[in-house]
Amino acid sequence: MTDDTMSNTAPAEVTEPAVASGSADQSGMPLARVSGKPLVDLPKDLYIPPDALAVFLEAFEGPLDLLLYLIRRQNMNILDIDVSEITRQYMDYISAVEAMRFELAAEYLVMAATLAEIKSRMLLPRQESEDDEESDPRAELIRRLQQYERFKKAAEDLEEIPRMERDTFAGSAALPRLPNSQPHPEVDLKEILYALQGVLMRADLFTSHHVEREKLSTRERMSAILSVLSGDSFVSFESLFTPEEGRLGVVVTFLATLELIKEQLVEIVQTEVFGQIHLRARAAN
Amino acid sequence: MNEENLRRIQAITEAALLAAGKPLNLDQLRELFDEHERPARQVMEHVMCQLAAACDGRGFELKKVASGYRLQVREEYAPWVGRLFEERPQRYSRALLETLALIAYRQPITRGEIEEIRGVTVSSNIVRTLLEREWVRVVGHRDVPGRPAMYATTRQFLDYFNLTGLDQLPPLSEVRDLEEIGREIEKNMQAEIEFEAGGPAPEPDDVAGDDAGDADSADHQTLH
Amino acid sequence: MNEENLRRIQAITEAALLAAGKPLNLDQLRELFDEHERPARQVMEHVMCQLAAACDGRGFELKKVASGYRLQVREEYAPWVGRLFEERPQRYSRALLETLALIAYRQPITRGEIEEIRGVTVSSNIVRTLLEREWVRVVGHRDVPGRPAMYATTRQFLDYFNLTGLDQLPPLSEVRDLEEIGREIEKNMQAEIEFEAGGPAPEPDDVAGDDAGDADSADHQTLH
Repeated sequence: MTDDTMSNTAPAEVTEPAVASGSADQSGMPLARVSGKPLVDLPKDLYIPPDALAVFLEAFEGPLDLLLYLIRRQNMNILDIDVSEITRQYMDYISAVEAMRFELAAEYLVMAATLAEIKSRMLLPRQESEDDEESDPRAELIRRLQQYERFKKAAEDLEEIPRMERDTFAGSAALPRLPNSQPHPEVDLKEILYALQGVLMRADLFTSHHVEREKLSTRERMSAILSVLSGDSFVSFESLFTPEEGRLGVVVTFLATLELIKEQLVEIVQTEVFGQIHLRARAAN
Repeated sequence: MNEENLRRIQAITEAALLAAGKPLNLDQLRELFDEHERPARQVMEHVMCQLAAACDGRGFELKKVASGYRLQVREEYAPWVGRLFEERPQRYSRALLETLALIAYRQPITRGEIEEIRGVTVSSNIVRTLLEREWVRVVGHRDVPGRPAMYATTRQFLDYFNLTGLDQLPPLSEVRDLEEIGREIEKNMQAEIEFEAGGPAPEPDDVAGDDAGDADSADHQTLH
Repeated sequence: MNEENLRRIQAITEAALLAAGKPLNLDQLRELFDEHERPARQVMEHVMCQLAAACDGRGFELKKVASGYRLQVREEYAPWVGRLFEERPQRYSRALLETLALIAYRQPITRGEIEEIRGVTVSSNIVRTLLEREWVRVVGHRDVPGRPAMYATTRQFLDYFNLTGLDQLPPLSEVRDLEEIGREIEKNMQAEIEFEAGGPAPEPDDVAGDDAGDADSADHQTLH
């Protein structure tokens, strides 16, 4: 992006001061113009210092930009280009650049050819009968120049819009200590089942274990009993039962207790025959 | 909602905008409140007005941009604040700005279409820079051979340039209708002939006359 | 130094502190001014007092810290401001879900037993996460060497999954036929991944809801 700094200064340095486009209105123009004999002074032939040429070319965003510059410098209206004069000046630049053996973008050469063609067609005698809009060979060039110029202007407008880090800065303040409130992930029960299925498939649990629905509530009760027994002390066997649960609940608790004893998770103590049975967690010792 | 409550919402809003350091929209701001205390949109809009007023005479202002509201340094203080930063603010080349302008005003647009209007190749660097800055993005592919990417500007582009929408971009200058140009040229020619023949000269105004039938005036107006 | 001048220095100071995003000391602040307009240290100190007072009742306050002054969001607003930084909750890993499933179905169960069935180590993170979430708890220790903790699910686990008891979990024999569920979950995950990969675009429309034009909109419509 070296060309941006040059773009603003180079044309003025290299040539006589460019006429601002704003002043290039019709007031200074003759009331009429004769082809080949405009009634305004032609600018003196361009002189470009050789070492400035590269800079000069970089200052332009292509052939349309160069053409616009030439037109503005001539005080011409885009709609009324003197093609021969513009073509002559354009060719001067191109040949100067080529003589210096600077690399020239292909687009510049294409434009040179286009200008030459328009110029030659302008020289041909006009055929009055043909439809007018199509017959002016300059029309397409004028359309492109106008189109390019409006976006060139739009780019200049864009440059003027106040923007961040140049005309303003986002305001931010330091943060106080913030509460640590990392939300928990959501889990669907199905995901757990799916995960379990994966485990079971791998472990081949389907064949080696028979886990029944009843068994599951037994295991839940085992956990419940274990948490009751989490202390160091003995708990009476009866206190584990909740009569309100009914017969089924009592059976489940009983099965759970048996399973806990079998798995040696609890120890069971009875000090006398038919006396109180006490349990406590083995691990609690 | 009583005064005290409004003041509290305003302070929380200011705190949140300064904590975020980037624009937040009304709903993002409302989301900060628990459901039972969440201000209605109208209340929030009122609070934003109050907050904007409360920034009068301070170093910053409340600015509405595309993504929401932002507290930012007042432009008039940028010369001093800018000295905080060693690096000069980045300048963008004309090539980049012209490309960006074409994407902004003509979106969605392909690289080929940009090149056609600018008359030169658009370098890959420029496109990459614009994409990296997240000012433009690819919004699709034109259904022509090669299926070239179509570019459009982003919300970040508007935020960066302090705009709330594309309609805030400066209007494009007018382009004269080609048919009109043709007629004018014809008229000029006619006048020249008459001039040579000693006839009356046309009014200069005719040449640059206002064009009601502007082909491109459609987007000229919509950009206002 | 007159009042107006002081106010200007105060505004510039405030602007600079908000733009800097880090503490600035008095000399750094004074450096922002050209030599001929640079306030004396005492003036600057006075300005800081004024600025601190001007932050009364607002969302932020002036704090003096080791390296200078900074503007900071008031702590009382932290509960609201903190929500800005809440991250989207992550998903739990497959390993965690498998561990949870085994604890649910095989409780009370030790870590070693889970590892035996899963065939891989259970990381401490997983166990900690499940304990922190209060979905599992230690119900005792198995009386084997090392006295490993035995895990069981909790009431909160049942509540979260809307179960009244573990017996409401599908029996293992049915878990076998979960292909349908599996496909469904895969599909959901895929959709989520795509949503997350969608980039910044899928911000809710309400961002531009209160604006005239939507920056991100690809077509010319928004220009109208």
